Amino acid sequence: MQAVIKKKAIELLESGTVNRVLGWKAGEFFYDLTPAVFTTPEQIEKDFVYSVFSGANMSKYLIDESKKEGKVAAFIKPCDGYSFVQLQKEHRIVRENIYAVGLACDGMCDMREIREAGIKGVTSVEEDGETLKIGTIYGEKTMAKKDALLERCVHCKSKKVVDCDEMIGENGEENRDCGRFDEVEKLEAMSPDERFAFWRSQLSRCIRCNACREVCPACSCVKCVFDNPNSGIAQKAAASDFEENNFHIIRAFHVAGRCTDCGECSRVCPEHIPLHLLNRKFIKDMNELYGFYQAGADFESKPPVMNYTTGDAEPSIVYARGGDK
Amino acid sequence: MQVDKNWTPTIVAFCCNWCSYAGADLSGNNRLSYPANVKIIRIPCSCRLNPMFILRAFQRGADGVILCGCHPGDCHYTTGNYYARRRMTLLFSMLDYLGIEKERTRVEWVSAAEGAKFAATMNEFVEAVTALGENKRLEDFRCKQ
Amino acid sequence: MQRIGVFVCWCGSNIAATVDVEAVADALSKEPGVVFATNYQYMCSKSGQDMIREKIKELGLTGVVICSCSPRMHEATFRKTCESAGLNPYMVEIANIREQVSWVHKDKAVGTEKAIILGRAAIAKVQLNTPLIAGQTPVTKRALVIGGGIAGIQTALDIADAGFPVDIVEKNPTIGGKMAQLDKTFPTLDCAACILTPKMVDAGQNENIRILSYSEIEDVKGYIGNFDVKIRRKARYVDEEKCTGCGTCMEKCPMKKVPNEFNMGLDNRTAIYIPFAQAVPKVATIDANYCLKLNTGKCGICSKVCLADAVDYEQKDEILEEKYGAIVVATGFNPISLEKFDEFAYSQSPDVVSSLEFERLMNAAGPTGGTLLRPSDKTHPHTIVFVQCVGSRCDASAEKGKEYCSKICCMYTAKHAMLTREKYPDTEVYVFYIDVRTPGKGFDEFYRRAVEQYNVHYIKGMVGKVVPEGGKLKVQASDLLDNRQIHIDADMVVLAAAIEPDKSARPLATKLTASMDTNDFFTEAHPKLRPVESPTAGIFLSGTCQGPKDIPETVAQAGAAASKVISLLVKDNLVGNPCVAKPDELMCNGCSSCEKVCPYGAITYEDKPFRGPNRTTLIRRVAVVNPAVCQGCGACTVACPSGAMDLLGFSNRQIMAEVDAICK
Amino acid sequence: MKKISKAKIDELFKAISAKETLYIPVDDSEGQAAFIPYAEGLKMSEDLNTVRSAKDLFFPQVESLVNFKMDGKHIEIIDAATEKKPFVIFGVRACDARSFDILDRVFYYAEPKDSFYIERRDKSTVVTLACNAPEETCFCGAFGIDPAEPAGDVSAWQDGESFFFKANTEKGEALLAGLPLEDAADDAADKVKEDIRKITAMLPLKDLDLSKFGPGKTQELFNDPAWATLSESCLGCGTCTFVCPTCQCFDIRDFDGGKEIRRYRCWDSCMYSDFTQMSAGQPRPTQKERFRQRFMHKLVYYPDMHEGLFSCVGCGRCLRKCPIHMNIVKVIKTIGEEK
Repeated sequence: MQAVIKKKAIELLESGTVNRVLGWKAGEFFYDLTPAVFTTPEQIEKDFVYSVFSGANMSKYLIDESKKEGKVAAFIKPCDGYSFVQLQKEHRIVRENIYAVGLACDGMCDMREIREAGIKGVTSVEEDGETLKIGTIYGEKTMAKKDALLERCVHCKSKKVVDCDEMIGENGEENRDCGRFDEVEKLEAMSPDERFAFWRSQLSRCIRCNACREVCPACSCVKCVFDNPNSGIAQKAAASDFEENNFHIIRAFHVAGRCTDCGECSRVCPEHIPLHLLNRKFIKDMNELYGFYQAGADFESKPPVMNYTTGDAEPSIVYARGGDK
Repeated sequence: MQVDKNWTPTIVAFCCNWCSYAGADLSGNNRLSYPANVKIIRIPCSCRLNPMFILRAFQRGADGVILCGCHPGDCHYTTGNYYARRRMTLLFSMLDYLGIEKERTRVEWVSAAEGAKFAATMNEFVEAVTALGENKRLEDFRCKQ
Repeated sequence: MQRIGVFVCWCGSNIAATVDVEAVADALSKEPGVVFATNYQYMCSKSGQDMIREKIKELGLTGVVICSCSPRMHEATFRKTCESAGLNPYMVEIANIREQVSWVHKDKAVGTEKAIILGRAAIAKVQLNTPLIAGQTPVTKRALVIGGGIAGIQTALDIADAGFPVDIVEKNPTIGGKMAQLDKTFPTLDCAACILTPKMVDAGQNENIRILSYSEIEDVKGYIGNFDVKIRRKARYVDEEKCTGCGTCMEKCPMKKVPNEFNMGLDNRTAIYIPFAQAVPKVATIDANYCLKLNTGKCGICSKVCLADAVDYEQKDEILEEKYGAIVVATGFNPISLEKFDEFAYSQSPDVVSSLEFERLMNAAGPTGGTLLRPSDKTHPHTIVFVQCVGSRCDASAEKGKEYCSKICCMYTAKHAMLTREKYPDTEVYVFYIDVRTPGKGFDEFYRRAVEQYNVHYIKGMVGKVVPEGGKLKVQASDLLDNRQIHIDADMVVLAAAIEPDKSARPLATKLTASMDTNDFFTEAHPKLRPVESPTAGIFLSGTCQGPKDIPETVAQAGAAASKVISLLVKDNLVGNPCVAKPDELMCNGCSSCEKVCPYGAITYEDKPFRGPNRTTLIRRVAVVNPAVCQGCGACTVACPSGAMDLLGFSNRQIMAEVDAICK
Repeated sequence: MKKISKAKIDELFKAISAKETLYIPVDDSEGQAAFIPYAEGLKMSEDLNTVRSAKDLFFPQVESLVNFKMDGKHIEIIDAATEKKPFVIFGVRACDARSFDILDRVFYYAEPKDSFYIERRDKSTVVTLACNAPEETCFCGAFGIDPAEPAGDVSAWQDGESFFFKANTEKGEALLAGLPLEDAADDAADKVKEDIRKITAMLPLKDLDLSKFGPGKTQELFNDPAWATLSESCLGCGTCTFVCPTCQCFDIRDFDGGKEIRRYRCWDSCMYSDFTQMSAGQPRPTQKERFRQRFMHKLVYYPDMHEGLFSCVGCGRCLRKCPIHMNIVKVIKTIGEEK
């Protein structure tokens, strides 16, 4: 796959279709790839990497990249693709300045899963079929790829690239039975006290580093309300339990209906808080109450929070849903 | 849960200007009483209610927050309460998901003609929140020690 | 920091009896920013207002808090007061300590404490108020009247008389409405047609009035002074310009079995028809549901016999787009369907009729030419039972009927009874009533005449059951005064059906964004002080669409609505509501979330240059709100993820300040 | 040197916590290690490092400085400082131990002195723990830190059976004196140290070249074009600064609780767009300037002011936690590249 993508990237540059390529740049240890803009075939030959660690959703970079001189090539995985379309719907990226190459994807790996499996001091990772061969300073280890997948890939909701100029690999299909709401359902089945305890134990670890927000393609505000001193709710640290809750509730609410469930928030959280479970709760509720909706799946639909029907459920439906009293 | 007998909850009621605020006025006109813990904030329309305001009220020590608006279909701005309805449904569900007692939040549609309903709703809501006791899960305790 | 003055009103004893006004003023005087606090007997009185003005000037107040009655009552008053003292009117906030405190809390300590808290909330809000200046928009000097009954006609005539053009949109082929179907009118017994038809003719001939009959409102956009209305002109398959109303087509039309709605279905009409002789416009209409030509393609007789060549089977609905400055709703009423009242055998016997049907049976232009005959066998009825309150004044818990009093039934039943006895003295007339309500000029005298002069049998009690049996209607009833059961063998039973708003009113209200009550009557802006205005600016109410009324009341209200419209249309410009949405361009993402929820289409976007970092220029898409179109609902403010969109007068920070003040 | 068998470590913890609050690294439900007060039943984390560094215990993320009580138009000022109790931190790694030196120079010795920080430092006893299993992200060696010989009031080592302790300061002596420890030979931990050094010799980042950085390099490095390309990927979140043991910037904010206002300080990040924002605007208008500031401060400005001491300790937290894997090693390698 990497070879094909590199060839395509070089071809696009050399043909003058684009003057830049947005891709993943090699780091120190195979896994620590950094999004980067490549401008020459030499750079691509040398540093461009596409591997099981190319998980970062690149669509947010296109907000700035698409406003620069000339055209940029972007490689869009299915989950990135939803954000890519959603950002277009929100007029945040200039589509004409992008050459989008869709990538078929069968899952990306998470270094955290490998470390949590007890594999330390990793210096190299090689994909060998369904197995990862992992070189460490303490000797070579192996791990099944499926055990090292990112959470969002374990519950992959779609292998379909919604919008691209060409595909590498076969475009796939949506999978609505991906089990991505299982965790939400487990929480819903708990008692309110258990849920409260669960979320306190999670959110109390929040250090308000804003990684979730900065990586989120839906959180692309010019200035976040939490940074805007005039908003009345600006805060720089979660200075109380309330502020921890407040930040995450409001953030989830602000992206509700626009969140494509790309899972980046949970991937990047340094404290490993399962933030995607907040977004998924909104998605699940909206699906159940207002009909299935996938943000970024099309160019026309209105997000459920910006829409209504006269026969919508009353808020009192909440009293009858979700867990016991 | 142990409830202090002298304790009364703080209730913030957001009322849309056109129906529910007028409904509250009517309940005053008709001398229909409801507990004084209920403090009304006038907003132009139920769709003006930002979830931020509800959380803010809980942060500052409110024990219950209720939104009153025109009945669906009667919004002065045609569609405002439809949006409010979706937003509040989702927000309440999220608060419940976080383990916040769902009985602390409520939406009622009260028309300008429903003074009696306004008073009855408030009586009932205050009773429900009193039974729950103090809001401890969303309050900001920084200045309460 | 603002310099705030606090004025606590006693409202006589309305507030002062249950709120310690002095304690409230004292407590509020200690709030940061408050430089003056006082209490006074009537803040809204001239001397109260003078005091406010004086203090503004003397102390250089930048904000004013009035603790008084509801802002819905006197906010405008106090804003004007402050404005006249040179303070921006939007620097005034009202703490509602009457409706929300003194009238609902009996305990003085409790009330006083709450009043102080509400005062603090108002002070906290004023701290963040900014002077607002209302924008101005031009007024389209033309009115639209929806509904062509007596209410619509009268309103249109009055507006036209003041020199403004008016369009009447009537869904039926002719104007005239319910009044055209009536025989005589109470309490004077003058003939309805004699007083109505001249007005219809006036309307038809008035050069300022255009009658758009057989038309309906398709869509309404815009706002006071600037409504854009789409009117569907339904195809009547007859060219209005050419038709002379000669009636030849009606004579020749082979389809003669169409129930005649003008006569309440008591007889038939043809498929091409003019509803009644005095119809305005007097133009034929083809009923597409029955016309043979339109349904089968065969016939075409009317076209052949029409000398004016007016028939056009190809006619299509047309959409007319017009601009108006004001809209008057005059959609009127209908009697309720009596299907659910089968205890009165309405659907079992043709001799059980509604009052409006009875009205047609008595009418000289009616199906029987004015001779009272039983619909079943066309014989003279000798015993007639009138039942009042059928479907009116029902329990809220009842499955059928209305809670309200339909207001007109007592009087028209007295009229029917009297006319029957006058014309047919051999007829026994019984009226079953719960109460007889006659509060109107000459009403009680009229009713007493029916009882005393005409010997109508008024019986207090309800009819329990009517059973058709052997050509008679067996009426079982109770006499509550004598406390006994009564059985009457009647020839006819007349049901005084409750009246309800026309079915077209509810969808119309949605299009107009005008509010309605639970009974589908339009809500007035204030039940006492603004009875002919809808809360939606620029929408006015005329006639029974607002509540049950008799003819003189309807005409009076029609005139009142017209005068409101006129006083709007004489203005060249309207001063808008400055409490509108305002985006902070620096924060705006241009994501279109706000646009998606705006019910008025007030938000557009433009690409604007901004100063970027390091002397660069960035072009950004940002939201622009048209303040003349925005009505200030605030839907956009919540949809906006970046908080760029805020609402002037009800800003995020103002509302949060109120929340803080209440919860502290 | 003292020792205790590993099986008895709980006894040791109990003994310490009986006298003072004891902080040890513990895994939470998600396997994230953090220093928390010891309580019976808690197990020490086996992770190399906590997610957040040990600096939290001296320089917490949020701390009240002063309170204002409001009564109408009157304001009363209340000192928010409360007397701190003595405490022990157990299991601090060599890198974090060095970070205390770096923070001390800012909060402890330099004017104005930070009384909150000083009190905590004075009342703490730091027990370090040598790193038996350094990871690929470790590069403390580049800053002259030896994970086999950690500093602190007490240094500790572990092998399969025992923990070994050596007091380095009077505070350390005092701590060890009262504990149920056995005596051990002075060279008892030498085997452990040797093993550790064998591993550190294999670490991929051991040869990180810092020669391009240090005092006086501002002119040379400030306008390096690589800052633009490196910062391009930076999202502008504060993860690196908040997990960093040496980042020391804070902001001061007020919380208005209605009747009382709390003035508190909280960590700030130079990566944020509103960091040190002034009425005239942001002195570092784009992410390039902010990004450059962070690394120049660690590698040039701080050494400029503190005798060449780098304010990075090579703990590797930012290498693991950066959402897009941009980090100080990549900066050192790219900017430090021979041109």
